[in-house]
Amino acid sequence: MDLRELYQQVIVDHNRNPRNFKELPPPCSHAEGHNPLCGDKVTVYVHVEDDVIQDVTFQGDGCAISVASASLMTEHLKGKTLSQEKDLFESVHDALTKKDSEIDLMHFGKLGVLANVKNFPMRVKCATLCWHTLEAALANQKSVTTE
Amino acid sequence: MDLRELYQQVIVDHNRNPRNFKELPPPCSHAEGHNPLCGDKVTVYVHVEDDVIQDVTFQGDGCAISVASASLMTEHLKGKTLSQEKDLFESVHDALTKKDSEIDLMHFGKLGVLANVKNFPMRVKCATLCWHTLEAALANQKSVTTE
Amino acid sequence: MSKSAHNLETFFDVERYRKDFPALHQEVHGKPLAYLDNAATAQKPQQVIDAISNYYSNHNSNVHRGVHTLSGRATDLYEGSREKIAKYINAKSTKEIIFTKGATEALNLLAYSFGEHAISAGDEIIVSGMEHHSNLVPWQLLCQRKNAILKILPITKKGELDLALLPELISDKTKLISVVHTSNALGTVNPIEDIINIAHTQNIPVAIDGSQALPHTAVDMQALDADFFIFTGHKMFGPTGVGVLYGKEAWLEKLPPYQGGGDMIRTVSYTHSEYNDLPYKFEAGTPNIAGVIGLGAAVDYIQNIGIHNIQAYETELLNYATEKALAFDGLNIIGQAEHKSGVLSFTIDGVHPHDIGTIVDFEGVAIRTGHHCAMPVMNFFNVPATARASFAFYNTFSEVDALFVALEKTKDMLF
Amino acid sequence: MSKSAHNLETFFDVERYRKDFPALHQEVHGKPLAYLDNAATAQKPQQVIDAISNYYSNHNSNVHRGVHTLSGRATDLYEGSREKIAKYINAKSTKEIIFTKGATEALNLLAYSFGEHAISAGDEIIVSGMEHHSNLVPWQLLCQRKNAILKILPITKKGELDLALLPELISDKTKLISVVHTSNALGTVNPIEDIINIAHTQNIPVAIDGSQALPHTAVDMQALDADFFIFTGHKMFGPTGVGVLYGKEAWLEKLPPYQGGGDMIRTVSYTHSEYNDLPYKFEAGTPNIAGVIGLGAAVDYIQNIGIHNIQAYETELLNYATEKALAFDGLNIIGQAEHKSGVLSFTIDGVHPHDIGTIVDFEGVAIRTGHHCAMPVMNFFNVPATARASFAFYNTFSEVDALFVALEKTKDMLF
Ligand SMILES: Cc1ncc(COP(=O)(O)O)c(C=O)c1O
Ligand SMILES: Cc1ncc(COP(=O)(O)O)c(C=O)c1O
Repeated sequence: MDLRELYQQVIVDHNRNPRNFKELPPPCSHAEGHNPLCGDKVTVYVHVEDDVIQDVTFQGDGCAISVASASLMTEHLKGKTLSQEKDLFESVHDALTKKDSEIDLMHFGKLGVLANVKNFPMRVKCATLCWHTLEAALANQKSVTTE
Repeated sequence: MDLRELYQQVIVDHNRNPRNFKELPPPCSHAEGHNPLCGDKVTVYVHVEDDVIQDVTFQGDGCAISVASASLMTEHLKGKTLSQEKDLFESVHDALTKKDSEIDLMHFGKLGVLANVKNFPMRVKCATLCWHTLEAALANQKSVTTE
Repeated sequence: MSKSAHNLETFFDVERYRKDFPALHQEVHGKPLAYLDNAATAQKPQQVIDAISNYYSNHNSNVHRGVHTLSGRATDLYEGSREKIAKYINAKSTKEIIFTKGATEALNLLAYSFGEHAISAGDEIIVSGMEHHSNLVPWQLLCQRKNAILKILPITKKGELDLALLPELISDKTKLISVVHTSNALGTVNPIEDIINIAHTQNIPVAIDGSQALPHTAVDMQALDADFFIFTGHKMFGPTGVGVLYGKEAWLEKLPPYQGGGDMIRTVSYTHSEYNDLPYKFEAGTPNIAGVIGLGAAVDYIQNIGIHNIQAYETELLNYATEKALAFDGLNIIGQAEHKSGVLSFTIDGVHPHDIGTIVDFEGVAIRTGHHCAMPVMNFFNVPATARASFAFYNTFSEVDALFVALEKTKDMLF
Repeated sequence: MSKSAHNLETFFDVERYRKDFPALHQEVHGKPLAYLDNAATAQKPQQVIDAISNYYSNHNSNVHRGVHTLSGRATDLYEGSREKIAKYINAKSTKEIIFTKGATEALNLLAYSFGEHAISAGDEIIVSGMEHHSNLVPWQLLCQRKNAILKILPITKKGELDLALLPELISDKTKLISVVHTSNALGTVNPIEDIINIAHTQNIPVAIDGSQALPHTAVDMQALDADFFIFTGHKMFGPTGVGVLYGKEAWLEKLPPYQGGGDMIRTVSYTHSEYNDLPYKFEAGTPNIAGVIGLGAAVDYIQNIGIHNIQAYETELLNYATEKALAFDGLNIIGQAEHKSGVLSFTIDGVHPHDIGTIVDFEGVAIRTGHHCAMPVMNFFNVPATARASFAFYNTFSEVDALFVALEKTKDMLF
């Protein structure tokens, strides 16, 4: 296994220059995610109208995987419907956490770079944190934790 | 090591027919001894006048070593002075519990049969229980425990 | 003695399994060891010893907290054990398996956390008259602290629970019933299903001390429906220093943590600490990692033999020993319940149990003598102590013979 | 990097000792393992592993309760370990050595028993700003339960205790001061002698969390005069699942027991239980017998090398690592106390510690990244986490080199 599989150029790029890295002011909903094991903290802001994600942004402090994952997530989801988001959440979660998942993340554009995280079990939660946090924001929960 | 060293005929005899196995009524002092590990329980009664042990008896429930030891003790101590008792207590205690004791219990008549108990470390407390209980009775403590 | 091991046949290939237990193959006082003290602690198969050595030699690392390779491997082994054990006792989820230092710690954890959650002055807790001190003293301490009341379900002369009295004992103040599955002092197997049924009709939770059950019988948490179930590793061929508190997830979610420290919290500041998820909320500090891994290996080992085979063979063994005991002059069996497992507790007229212990030891036979941490049981039967032979699947009929030959010597020696 | 391991000399024959540690001799991701996570848990010498296997293979039995040979041998080994440890830390008596599951349990035991004995509403307990959660959360829980007040002795930017503030913190309500000897997050060695002196002039007892001290330095209970001293086996080359609470006999006599169960009581009836003598009053249930015996073997091992040799060599190692760290571009050392031991905690600009951990792991280097169970320390330094290399006497200068080569890769990978 080569470490470049994890730290692909896209990930390094999104970590250094995270997209949509900003707050959205209320009344947009937001939620905080926290992985105390590594200290990752992320806040996801989301603005939904007519069942469409009009805008989604994040802020926080975390490892390259968690920052890049959040950046890629926001980029991908802007303009998607809530039901598309739900499918995507389940695909990502399934692909990264289920041993015999048949989901191929390569079908989801740049998000494909997350596929390899599966080979680094200790880093999976870094990649999924922002997704759980988005779910919480959409459900209007205040915070979420993964470990 | 032969088990007969522990269960010598004198011990078997005193276990089956304990001497001085009775209560002494107040105002004689008495104390209870207890070894919860094996369930041994002994009550020692003692009657002292003019610094001489006029009478000493016991009652209780215990293994052969503890019963025989108590029986032998009472037999030996009747008529002895308190200072003789003190010497004897220390000799017995020393001989049975100190690794490099130089006390030879053979000098104390029948009590000599207790000497071998030392070779059975798990049984030493059975032999010393009645002695500690006597000390307690003389000191007017209510109870004592060995383990 | 009419029967002897030579004319007995069994389906169980005991010699095959004995090979796995290095401690069994030694002499004591020049005689082959007959280890009949299994209720105190069981011997360990090489597979368990190797699991521990292998962990320390190849994977040793702290769990849960690292990103490096060894730490990942240690965590996988540790959590893998939890999965094995959850599956083995058919828990619904690994969240229901809390690792402790042993049954005693598990029961203290439960008494403390349940006590903080549910017990106020005047509340009642019911235990039985045949509890090990570990399922008695923690409740006594709790009741003292909270001014609650400990009620005792009595036992009968045969050594069975007097179940008919249970409904009377229960009141609307009863907050918990905690009873032993198999008594270490008597061998009695209690009708825990019935107790759970009775309690649950009144919405009273039940804790079962299964310490003596796991080495001998299958348990199924979902079928049994106990709210809490406790057992200890070293009696089921696992290492010392590890035990399990099983609890239904809904209960464990409600209970406050017991110990504070590393791993059991999510965030800590000076004003506020947030607790971790199950099962970690109850596992403060570095756990007994090697012990947990060893316990997993013990479960593997038991499963390889098949617990039903173990149980069937042990029934033969205990029946054989009981028959001999009944034929032995002056021997009194303490505990003559209908359903018994693993334990033959007895006294011999005119011989103190402590002497029995020493004398049979000189014949290579290891049995326990004393109160077996069950003083109230001794008081009930009005004996200061008993001698106790207790069996595991690796014991043989010949070892039972050796015990009774050795018991004859107690008479030679003391009469 | 100016210096490298090749031109260094040391008096310490590290290769000789490395041979004893099987886990060190393996490859991780195709690179030789450099195990620099010793503050999380230390590796075990073969001597410790063998002591455990030998116990299980030859002597396994429950302790204290039996009259048979194996039980006597197991008890002798178990109590022999207690004697070794008492001697090693120069306790006055073996009664002062309580075996627990680890430092966390020892601290919880202390918080509970001391709390029941001495803490009422409004009383104050002082801990420091650099405690491991295990020496913080138990006191928080106690203070919540008793409506007592937890006060924090602050730390300075260098990562030292601000000792000048201690007299102000102390009031006539102060019932206990509990501080860490050596910080696992910063490496700071605290002036515990001074703290004990200050506290004792006002008759305040002191507890010291020595978990990170024992692997690196000698401790002497009678010289130090701490009232309580806590450490954990697995960090000092012993097994997991065992730790020690040392307490002055006079204190331990006064404190009520923590857990109830077998061995900790003298007599039990339904109306009244009488507790056992020290140290057994605090050791309920079957202890981690193999763990205690393994810890005794670890103490033997340390004594064979000589703790002063260990300390001298580790000072060289840490100095070497610190020099390299200071020369490393973008690296910030977290914790720059005058007196440090065993730990190099750091961050690298622009690289999250978690990524550092993964990347160096691929170079065979095992370090820890995270909050090290010391979140308040992270908050103080305003970092989410740090990377931490922590050393033992079996580490080499070359392993330090390997760490810094690996750290270079983090930049290649992430920029
Ligand atoms: C029925 C029963 N419960 C609880 C215990 C306590 O187990 P441990 O000593 O391993 O904590 C024992 C064994 O000693 C037991 O036999
Ligand atoms: C300073 C300090 N105190 C206490 C502990 C807790 O030790 P354990 O996890 O072995 O209970 C640790 C280690 O984790 C530590 O570093």
